[in-house]
Amino acid sequence: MNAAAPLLRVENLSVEFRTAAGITRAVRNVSWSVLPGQTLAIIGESGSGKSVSSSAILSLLPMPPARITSGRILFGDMDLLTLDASQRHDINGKRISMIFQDPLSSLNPLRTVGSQVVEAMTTHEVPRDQAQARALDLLEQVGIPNAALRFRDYPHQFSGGQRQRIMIAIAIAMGPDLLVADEPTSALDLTVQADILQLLRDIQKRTGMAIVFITHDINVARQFSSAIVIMNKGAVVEAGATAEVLARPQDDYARRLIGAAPDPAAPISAYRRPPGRAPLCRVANLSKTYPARRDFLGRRKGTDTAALKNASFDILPDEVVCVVGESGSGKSTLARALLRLEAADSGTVEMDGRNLMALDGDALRRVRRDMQIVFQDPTASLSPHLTVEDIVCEPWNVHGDVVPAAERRAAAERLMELVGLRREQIALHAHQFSGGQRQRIAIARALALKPRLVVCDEAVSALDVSVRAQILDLLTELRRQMGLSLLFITHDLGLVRAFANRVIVMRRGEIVEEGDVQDVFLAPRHPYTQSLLASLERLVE
Amino acid sequence: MRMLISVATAALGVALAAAPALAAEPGEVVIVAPAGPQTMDGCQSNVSSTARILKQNVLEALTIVDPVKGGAAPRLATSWEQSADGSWLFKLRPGVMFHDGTPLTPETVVYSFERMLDKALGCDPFIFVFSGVEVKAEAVDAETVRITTNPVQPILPLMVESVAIVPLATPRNELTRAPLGTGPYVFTNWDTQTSVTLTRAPSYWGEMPAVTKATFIWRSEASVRAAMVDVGEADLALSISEQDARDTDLMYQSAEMSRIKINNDQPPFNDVRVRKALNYALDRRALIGTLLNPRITLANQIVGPSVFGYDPAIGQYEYDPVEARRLLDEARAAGAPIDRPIRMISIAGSSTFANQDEVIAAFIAMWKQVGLSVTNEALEMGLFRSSIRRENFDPNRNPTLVFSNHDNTTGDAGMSIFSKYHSSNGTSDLPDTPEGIKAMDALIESGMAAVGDERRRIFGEAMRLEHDEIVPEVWLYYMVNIVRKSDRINYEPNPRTSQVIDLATITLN
Amino acid sequence: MTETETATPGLRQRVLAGLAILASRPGAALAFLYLLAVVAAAIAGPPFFADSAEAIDFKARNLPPLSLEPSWHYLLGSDSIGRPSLDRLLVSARSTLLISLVAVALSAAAGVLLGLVAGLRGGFAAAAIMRVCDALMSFPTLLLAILLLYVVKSSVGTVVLVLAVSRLALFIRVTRAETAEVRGRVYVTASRAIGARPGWITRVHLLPALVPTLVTLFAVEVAFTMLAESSLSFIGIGVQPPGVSWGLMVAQGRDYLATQWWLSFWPGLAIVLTALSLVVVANLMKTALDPRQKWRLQM
Amino acid sequence: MLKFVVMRFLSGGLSLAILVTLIFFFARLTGNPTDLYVPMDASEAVRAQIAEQRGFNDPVVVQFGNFLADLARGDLGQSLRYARPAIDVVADAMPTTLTLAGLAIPIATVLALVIGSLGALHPGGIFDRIAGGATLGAASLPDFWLAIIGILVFAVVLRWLPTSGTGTALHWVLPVAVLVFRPLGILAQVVRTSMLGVLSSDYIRAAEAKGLRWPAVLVGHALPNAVIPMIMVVVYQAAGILNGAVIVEVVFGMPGVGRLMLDSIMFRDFNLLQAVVIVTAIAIFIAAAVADLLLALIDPRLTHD
Repeated sequence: MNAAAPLLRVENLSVEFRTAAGITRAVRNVSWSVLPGQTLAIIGESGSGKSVSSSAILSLLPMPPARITSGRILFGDMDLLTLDASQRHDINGKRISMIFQDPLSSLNPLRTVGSQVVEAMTTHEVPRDQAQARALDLLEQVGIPNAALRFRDYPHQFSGGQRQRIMIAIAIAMGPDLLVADEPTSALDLTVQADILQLLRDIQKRTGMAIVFITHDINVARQFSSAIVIMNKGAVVEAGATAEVLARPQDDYARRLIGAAPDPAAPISAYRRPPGRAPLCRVANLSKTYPARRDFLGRRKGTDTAALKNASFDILPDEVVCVVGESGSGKSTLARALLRLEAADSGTVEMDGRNLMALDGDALRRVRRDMQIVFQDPTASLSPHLTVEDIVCEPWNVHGDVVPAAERRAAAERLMELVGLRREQIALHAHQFSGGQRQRIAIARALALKPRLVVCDEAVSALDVSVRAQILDLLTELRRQMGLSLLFITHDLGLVRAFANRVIVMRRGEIVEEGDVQDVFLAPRHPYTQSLLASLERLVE
Repeated sequence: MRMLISVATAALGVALAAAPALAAEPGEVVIVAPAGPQTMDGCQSNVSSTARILKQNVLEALTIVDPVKGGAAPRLATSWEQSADGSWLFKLRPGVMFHDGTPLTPETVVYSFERMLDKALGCDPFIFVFSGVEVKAEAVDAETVRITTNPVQPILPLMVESVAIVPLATPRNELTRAPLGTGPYVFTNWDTQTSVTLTRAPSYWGEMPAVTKATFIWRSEASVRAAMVDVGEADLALSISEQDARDTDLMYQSAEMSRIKINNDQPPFNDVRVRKALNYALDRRALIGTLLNPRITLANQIVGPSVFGYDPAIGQYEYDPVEARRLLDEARAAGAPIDRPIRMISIAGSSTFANQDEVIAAFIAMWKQVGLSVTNEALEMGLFRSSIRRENFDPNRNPTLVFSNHDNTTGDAGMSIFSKYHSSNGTSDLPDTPEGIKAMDALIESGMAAVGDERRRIFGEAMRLEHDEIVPEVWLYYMVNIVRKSDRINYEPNPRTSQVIDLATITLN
Repeated sequence: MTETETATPGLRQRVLAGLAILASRPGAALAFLYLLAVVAAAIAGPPFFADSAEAIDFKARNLPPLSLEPSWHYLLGSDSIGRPSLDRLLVSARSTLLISLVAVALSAAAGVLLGLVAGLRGGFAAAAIMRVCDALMSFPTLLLAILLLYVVKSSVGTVVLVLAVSRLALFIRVTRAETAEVRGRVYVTASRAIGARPGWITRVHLLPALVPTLVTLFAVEVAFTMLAESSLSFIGIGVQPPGVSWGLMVAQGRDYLATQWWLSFWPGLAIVLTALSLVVVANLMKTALDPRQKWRLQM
Repeated sequence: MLKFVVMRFLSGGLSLAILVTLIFFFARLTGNPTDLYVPMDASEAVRAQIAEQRGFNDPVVVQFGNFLADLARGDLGQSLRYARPAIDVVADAMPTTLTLAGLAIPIATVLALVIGSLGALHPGGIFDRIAGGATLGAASLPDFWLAIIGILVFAVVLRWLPTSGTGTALHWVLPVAVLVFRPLGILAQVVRTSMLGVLSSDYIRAAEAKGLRWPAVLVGHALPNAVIPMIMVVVYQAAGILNGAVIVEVVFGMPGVGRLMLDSIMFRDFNLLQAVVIVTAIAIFIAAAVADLLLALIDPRLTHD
């Protein structure tokens, strides 16, 4: 710890959320501080309260239901919790600013990005013409190409990474002493993540502002911060210098959390595809184009988007095939086209030699039993109106001949146990489970028909690190028991390393590289694969 | 979008700019009526919303109906006589000028008759008064007009009251929206749907009226009309409802009578005893002073006392439930199906009485007392009008009563008797037997051809027969109307106030 | 969590739980009680009060409210032929409720069906339904009323049909919009991946998602239908005497507003309270029907 | 933008065609209007004469053909009752209706924005409960009741306002006030709901984090987003008034299209009815198109690909 006076001190902060459901103590007696120019990482899983204390700094907690029950937040000698509206106006955006996780929803969709940057300054009495000039300058600084031309564009016309850059431009507009970054890269692609972190680092070097960096990603914290605070269930469980804490965690939870983080040095699966085996599923020349919109005269506006171009690959029985790629690379389109949830333009998908694209009606329904899907967001993929029993039994209710009606409940209870849930929980609704448990339910539903291929579309991306590891373990275990093939779609390269047998790398709708995992990771042939792996290394160092 | 905004602003501007002064100058009056005019032509002389503005004020006819005694009185014609061939000679008033500066001549009278009685134009005088009559008007000399009719019309002087005399400048084949006449008031402005303004004609042939300018406006809610006089927005409000009336309001016996037609197409209404019982069962007097205006009187014939032909000698079916039950028992014994559910139809949303719903409920309750079960069914006007035509009677329908009213606008009972009791009319109520129908038709036709005391006697006889023997209806009341006036003016309403507001009879305080 | 807790609660427990919910919400409880009273009046009103409501008594004319003479029937006053307002109010509760309930039920049934077709099918059927929907929006209710008078020949049936048709477009639009939204949800895709047929998806996934919205809409529409019915009576094509309804009573009482204000005040108040109560209870129902929100009620 | 306009025109034109056809045939199903144009006392000869002359006896298909032929020439026919071109009669009535809608709807919208937003700022608070109950209660009042009571109180007892009619600006106060209540109650609910959603969104937190003062957050960021779901509801309400605020027109003696429509139906003045329906449908269609354009202007996501 440095001897300099802290820029900001959070002391004994407690926050409750009072809802009709009762009182949730979101933050309990939390204390931490950040020095001028320092980067502090606050680490924790969802529900740990890591965002609550930082929101309180800028008075962004929704009150009610939130209520601060104790503590102070000292900024210099000012208690930020006691400010009136005009004092608050002098702090927010000017001395302390903030960027958020989701850069799309943090920008007002109805206003040009330029006006939103300018506004951050005019509200602090910067004359409009000066503000405009500086806004342009800022946008260039954060790396928006053609900033002058794009000044009047709207948020939806920018990519995710660019939006976060705009948010950063807004945040640094008034040259704040402290930037609170709430999971600023979690929603972004790997390569973009690395760029944004680099940008923040550069700005910090130039301006000397302190950063409070809230994240769930231990690797990011490791390389980005000098001090770290680990939170669990609303309390600080461990704090100190980053290297120190990560190397020798004292607290049990902290140890577990750090242990669950993907290990960049984990051994790569030594899988070699056995030659000559008949594939379970053969995808050939699968293509899907989203046509450009047409204006009223039928003229095309913009170009057609080829979401999937001539994708061809095989999945052997009992194999884990991972599809990696960034957002927009066509990996989800591949999953949907393969399952005929969306009509492909051309190409074939053969399951056991039967072409899915030529099937219809009952024949198609029969084949569907063999191929199931687990979606990314378990909250969205489970109907809120049904009990877990109804959800798990839905496949049997649709395909009446699989399990006799009288035995469905018992069979569902067995499935619950198989995915690690208790059988009596079957009467509950999905919202009564945690995120990880919900994904287990979704997996149970996918397994109900004893499929031979399960497509996992970013099935663990939305989950906390420790939960993610559990779900992957579950999938590995189930695969062993049931002899499943998995088509595992993910943007997380680190995960693929330990889990996959085969890797397919996609970019702009095309498969750029395919091979056994060790070949792809150790000897990438395509430049894109190489750059992906390089980003991964930049992030974990 | 800009267009819409500009339209809206323009509309707003027009609406706000056109602000007639409400606080009237001395000599100006504002009259509020229940409904506004759709047209502004003497052609529509029977549409009260138009006629009450124009008749006698802007437009005058050769004669005028004496509002109290009935019968014809001189207006643009100073005198008239019938020739031996049945045609009539009308002497025109000298020195009368139209509002456009042209003089009243026999030619203008001929023109007016031709225009008003043109089939293609379908004017009210043609439809209401001269239907089935061939009319020919011709100039005899500079101040005399001969009007020949086929068949001969003994009451022609009364009938010509409906034909407004207009100058040659009035368009021949279409309705005008800027009427010209000879009356004491000049039509000045029709602010499409909000008001009509008349101003005093400086060169009127007769006595100069006191009111210099009259504005007619219209509101359909009676309570609003009443309130407008109270707050000084109007000087005269027509048709004030019973509940809003107070002692200072003016009441007058109108020419209207209310009745319930008994359609005798279905038993038991083909039994005259049942029809009489319907009359005896109603305690009409009990409603007077409670539900109905205290000055309302019992009706016993199709026209009221102010109409030529009214017979004061006809009796009343006084309330007698015992007699009603006796008649019904007799009828039942003779096989009449007294227990059949009876349907009464009325016009939805119209109110012959201020509280018509309650009056009907009271009648139904009284019939129930003697064992008749009647339900009321309010029909939309178009449906009502087609339902009451004999040709549309459904052979399987329930015995039917028709709640209705009748207004004699001519001052002569002939029009009423012919349309209500003669078999040539599709809605008339007829005697039970073909012989009875033939006899009644003959009686009516002889009355229509007669004049003077003979005419009065025959009409009286017809109405007495209807009342005492045929009993085709339940006679209810001669109606009373209420108007409210401000303290600024003096006005005595008369039986024709509903149809005509004679501005000349208004004086100012 | 034990077996007993997860077992489906019996009717008794459900009723008790419901009462507990209401007990903690005085506003909702009042609304609920009021609606219960209206329903009770609709059931018991006509058999018990039909005669007294129509009894003409000239001695008891125009009594103001709070008259206990000649009897408690006159608590809310009487009209110009001595019919007690209270009894008339109770008796007309049935027809008022029936008219608006049946009208909105018809409208909802047809609207939801068409909306589902438009939302699920897309293409020509959807386009046709939506264009007719637009046309309905500008179709004069009055013309419909008069037209139906020719076809149906009964004023109550006509009123019901007119009201039903006039609200149809709204139900179609809401259902279609919701359907299109729910159809894109991931759990519906999941169901398709299982191989579920459209009928199954509609029944198991679409309808439960639609119900909370539709329940609220239904309640609000019932309230507004009562008002619309009263407006129809005002212009003379609504319920006609001897039929009764609150709307008709308000319309009939309009001529007496300056003198016997209570004639239209009480039925007007009854309509306003019904509308408010329906909205309050509908909001409660909406919460109760959504498993994710239900816990809010169990506090 | 142009695409919007053209698509609106095509679908609007289609709806209009459906509507006019429906109206034409439905209107003629309501019976032969002859009875309404001759007195009940008229002789049979006169009845026949009038029916023939007004074309009531032609087969409906022939009438429809004539109607379409006239329509193609831009002629909507003569009004039977007013004995002048139907379109002129409608044109006379349109300003009143447009003014009523043009005043009532913006007022209701602004009030709803204020009340709904204030309610959403403190959901469940005193203001939210009272304002919510009051607007809903006011919206549940029968409008003719409100109108007559308004006249009795403000014109007769207090004498602040004229009873009825048109003329000065004061004449418009009561009718517009009566027309405001229903849309207000509905719109306030819509605004409250959407405002609640908007206020919990990230860009509002981001705006606060920038240091924007509350009024700026509310006006610059929350309101425009909260307005979007409200616009179509506004059009629905405006359509209601354009289609005829019959009650207000009748009670206050305002010569608008609502009364015209009522009368034209009551008196089977078919040409007038068709003209009224066509003109109001076009007005509603324009209102809906304007709303779409407005939406496209507010929300850039709709116009950029």
